[in-house]
Amino acid sequence: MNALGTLLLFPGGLALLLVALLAEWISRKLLARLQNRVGPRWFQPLADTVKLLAKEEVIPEGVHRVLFEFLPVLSLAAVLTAALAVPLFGVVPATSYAGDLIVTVYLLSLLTLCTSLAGLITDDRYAAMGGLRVLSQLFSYEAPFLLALLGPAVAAESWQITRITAHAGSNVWMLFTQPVGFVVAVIGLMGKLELSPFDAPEAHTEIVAGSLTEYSGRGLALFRLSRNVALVVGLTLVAALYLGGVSDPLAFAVKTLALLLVITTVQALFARLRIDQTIGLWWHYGVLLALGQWFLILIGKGAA
Amino acid sequence: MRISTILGMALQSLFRVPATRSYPQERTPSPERLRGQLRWNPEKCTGCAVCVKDCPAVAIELLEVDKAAKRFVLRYHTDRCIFCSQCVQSCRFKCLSLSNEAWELAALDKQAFTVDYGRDEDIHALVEKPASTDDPPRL
Amino acid sequence: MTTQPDSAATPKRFTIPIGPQHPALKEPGFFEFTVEGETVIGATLRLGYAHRGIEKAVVSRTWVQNLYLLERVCGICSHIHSLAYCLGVEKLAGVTPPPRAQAIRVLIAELERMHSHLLWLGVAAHDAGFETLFMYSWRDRETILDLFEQISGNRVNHSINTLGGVKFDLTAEQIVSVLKAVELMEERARYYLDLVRNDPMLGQRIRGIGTMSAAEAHRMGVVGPTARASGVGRDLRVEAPYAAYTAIPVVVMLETDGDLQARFIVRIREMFESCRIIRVLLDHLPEGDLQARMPRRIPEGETIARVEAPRGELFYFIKSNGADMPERIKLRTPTLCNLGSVLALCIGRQLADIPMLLIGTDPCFSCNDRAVVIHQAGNREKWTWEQFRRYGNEALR
Amino acid sequence: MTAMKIEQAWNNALAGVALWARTNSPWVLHFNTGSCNGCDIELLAALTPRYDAERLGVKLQASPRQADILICTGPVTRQARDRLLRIYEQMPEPRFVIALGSCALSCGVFHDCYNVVGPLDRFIPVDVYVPGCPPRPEAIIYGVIELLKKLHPVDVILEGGSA
Repeated sequence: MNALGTLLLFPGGLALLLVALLAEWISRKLLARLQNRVGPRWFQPLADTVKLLAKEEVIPEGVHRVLFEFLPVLSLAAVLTAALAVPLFGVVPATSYAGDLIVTVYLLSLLTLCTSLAGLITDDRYAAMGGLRVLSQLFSYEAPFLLALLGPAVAAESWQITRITAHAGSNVWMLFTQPVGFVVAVIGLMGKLELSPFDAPEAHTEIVAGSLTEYSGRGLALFRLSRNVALVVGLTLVAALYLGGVSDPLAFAVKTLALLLVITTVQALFARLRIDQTIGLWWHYGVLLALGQWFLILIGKGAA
Repeated sequence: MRISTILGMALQSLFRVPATRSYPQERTPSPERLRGQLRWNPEKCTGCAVCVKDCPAVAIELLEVDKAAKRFVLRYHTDRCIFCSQCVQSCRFKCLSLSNEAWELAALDKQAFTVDYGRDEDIHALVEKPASTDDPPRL
Repeated sequence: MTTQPDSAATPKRFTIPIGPQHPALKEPGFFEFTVEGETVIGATLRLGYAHRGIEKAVVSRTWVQNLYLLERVCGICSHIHSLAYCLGVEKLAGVTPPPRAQAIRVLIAELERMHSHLLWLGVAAHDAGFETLFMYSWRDRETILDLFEQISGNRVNHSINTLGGVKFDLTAEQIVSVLKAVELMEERARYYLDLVRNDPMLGQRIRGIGTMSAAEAHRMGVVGPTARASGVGRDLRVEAPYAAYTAIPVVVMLETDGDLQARFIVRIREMFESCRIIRVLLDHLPEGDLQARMPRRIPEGETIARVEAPRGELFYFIKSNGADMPERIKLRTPTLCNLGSVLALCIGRQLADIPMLLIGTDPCFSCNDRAVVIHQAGNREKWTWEQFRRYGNEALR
Repeated sequence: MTAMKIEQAWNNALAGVALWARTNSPWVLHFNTGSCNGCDIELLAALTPRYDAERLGVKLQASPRQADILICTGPVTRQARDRLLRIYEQMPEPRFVIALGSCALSCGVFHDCYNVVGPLDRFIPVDVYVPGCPPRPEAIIYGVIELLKKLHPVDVILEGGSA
């Protein structure tokens, strides 16, 4: 019963979904305020989601029906599963096993793959173009993001999130010991979630709504939800690894929120990068920086 | 080189009151010259119909009740009107004006847009003539 | 996945339609770009979605009614269209509008230029995915729209022109608020100029993109700020001054880089010039009447009127046969001259650059969608660049 | 019997929630059927800081599939008609249409133009008409609120939105 509660209510399931919606609202509201306007009301993401759920789902012609309906569900399931191993709200995660860091990162990537596939299975050209862009972006940010998360893992000499956070909690914040890794991780997370300025895969002015162009109603709601959940999971992960562990839930919530605010502010400040510029940025700087950091940590380890 | 040139302005905005006017909770008074819905004063109208001739959108019809007594009804089609104020310019007797208050004109039904101006008894005399909802008459 | 019929040979080739309903275009144009991966290798344009048949309609409306019809050729440059028409008709009728009217016309034209450039800056930023800049420039644009609403009573289609003069006078209060707005605009323009020159991320999207040399600009016959960004100093306010411009010399803003960034800079620098013109105008605002008497029938004859719209040269040909309706009005709008350059420039560029290139010329489809016959026995006719250019040239002759 | 009652109550509650969500999240698709730009820029201006329609939940969508409200500007031209119908068909139910500006209402100044085939409501059902040439952004917001009132007559949720 207790396990079921953990999965369905807190910290997984319902609470996570609500916090995900809250995160979207905070992000949109802050963005609006940075743009000198009022912004949405607090229940806006909830209303959007419920409305989409209640809306007619159009299944376009020439699309694999089962896949079309299954992909959004799969992506939500993937990010919810990813949440299991992450110390959400500073609570001890539901599961913990050796190597769960890698599994979590790849479960988050499953969302991206589903998004891409969702674009590629439809007949729509914008969606196909969006799907291709999602894939190319996936290939570009995946490596540096993982490398950036591996920094703390190496420092803690473990692949298990709980162990790394424990290590992070008992040492100096890794934000200070591995600043490059932190920056790469934050930007990698933004790339992963296709947040501006890395939103070329869904650039409205070029390819309409990217790979989700053909989605209406339920499918769109689920994709949006899973992206919000992925945002919360990713923020939790980065905050836990880089901002000094999860010892105090309240302090941890504040740290996560601060990270969300930073990410949102970055979104407001830049023009969108072209897809080739995104990829160039990653492979030119992201990977090299992350690798350099990694070597430094190894050398530091060896010296100690 | 700066990373972002807009950062300062964005942070300033964050701590400033938003530029938003929260219509409909608060209504800012509309400017004096705002060109809203047309108003007609039947007292001075001579029925010269220059307004009808000059209207570029065929939004005005001048219906005769009794021509000799200079009794007219002005049928105004808000949905056709382009609020250009040419009729106001053309009217030599200053019978026409554009209200600066009536600009919230949205309606669920097009019927609401046909307005008859004039003395009540004149409008009653015209009741049997239904308002046309067709396209503007051909020129 | 839609590919071209011979997809076996070129499996990666797509055609990407942009328009007629597309977020990059607020108007229904229709472009078809053939892309290989992300690179554009071909482009076709189809106009006509907003074609309403205005040139045909003007001949069955009176001179007065046409004023409002032509004002609505384009909502963004509404004043300049009616100004060109008024100048032409007044020339035909041999009527000179009073000096105060001429000054007010120029004042509104310059305010409109600023509002148009700010609007364009916002739309360009929006297309570059720079929402914050879009929001700021549109917020600042409201200042000018407020002025329009105060002076004329409408934010977009001001209808301030009438045949023989202007309809609305400036009160002392309004002059003060115009001057205040001008001050604000100058400050904001300085900020935006710094921004488009120095913002690194925006720079990546606009620097060196869509470069057009002066020779190319000549060859393609581009006009307005697009030409001036390539170092071609075409500006009718200088070449053929009209209304109050005869008394106020205008400085042409020139940039030589010819890329998108230069087009940004030219437009923002023009805002300073507009501010200066407005100050000079208001310092020497003549007193007197607003309207000269106009006959209802315009004497027989034909004339041309050329004005500098925010987007470039706007051309009107007006022919009267002495009746109360024109016999023929032909208009050529700046967008038509500029659109051809987009099709030429986009070949070999990234798909992501296309909306930017397109917006770089400040296109306005409602202006130029008026000449193309589209449906011919079920076949869609598409114009090649050559045909397009020929059409533009024919209109000039 | 009670089971049926409970089911009915449940369904009513669900419908209520859906209605609440719908009135609070009007996503908008804009299509220009031949307008002069005036209404288009005013519609866009309604989303910018001065008017900020996002405080009512209005969001401009790019894909017809994701929109609830189709806002059309301009008289319907011959070429745009087919596109208009196609876009309307592409929108999922429930969908609503707002005709914006005098041209969309009655062709306005473009009546009798040979390439204009008629006002919007000749081709698709229109829920709200917003006259004006162009309507002010506030008048556009008023039109959207009229539509929301039609959907949810009791009280349209307009609290918040100021802070």
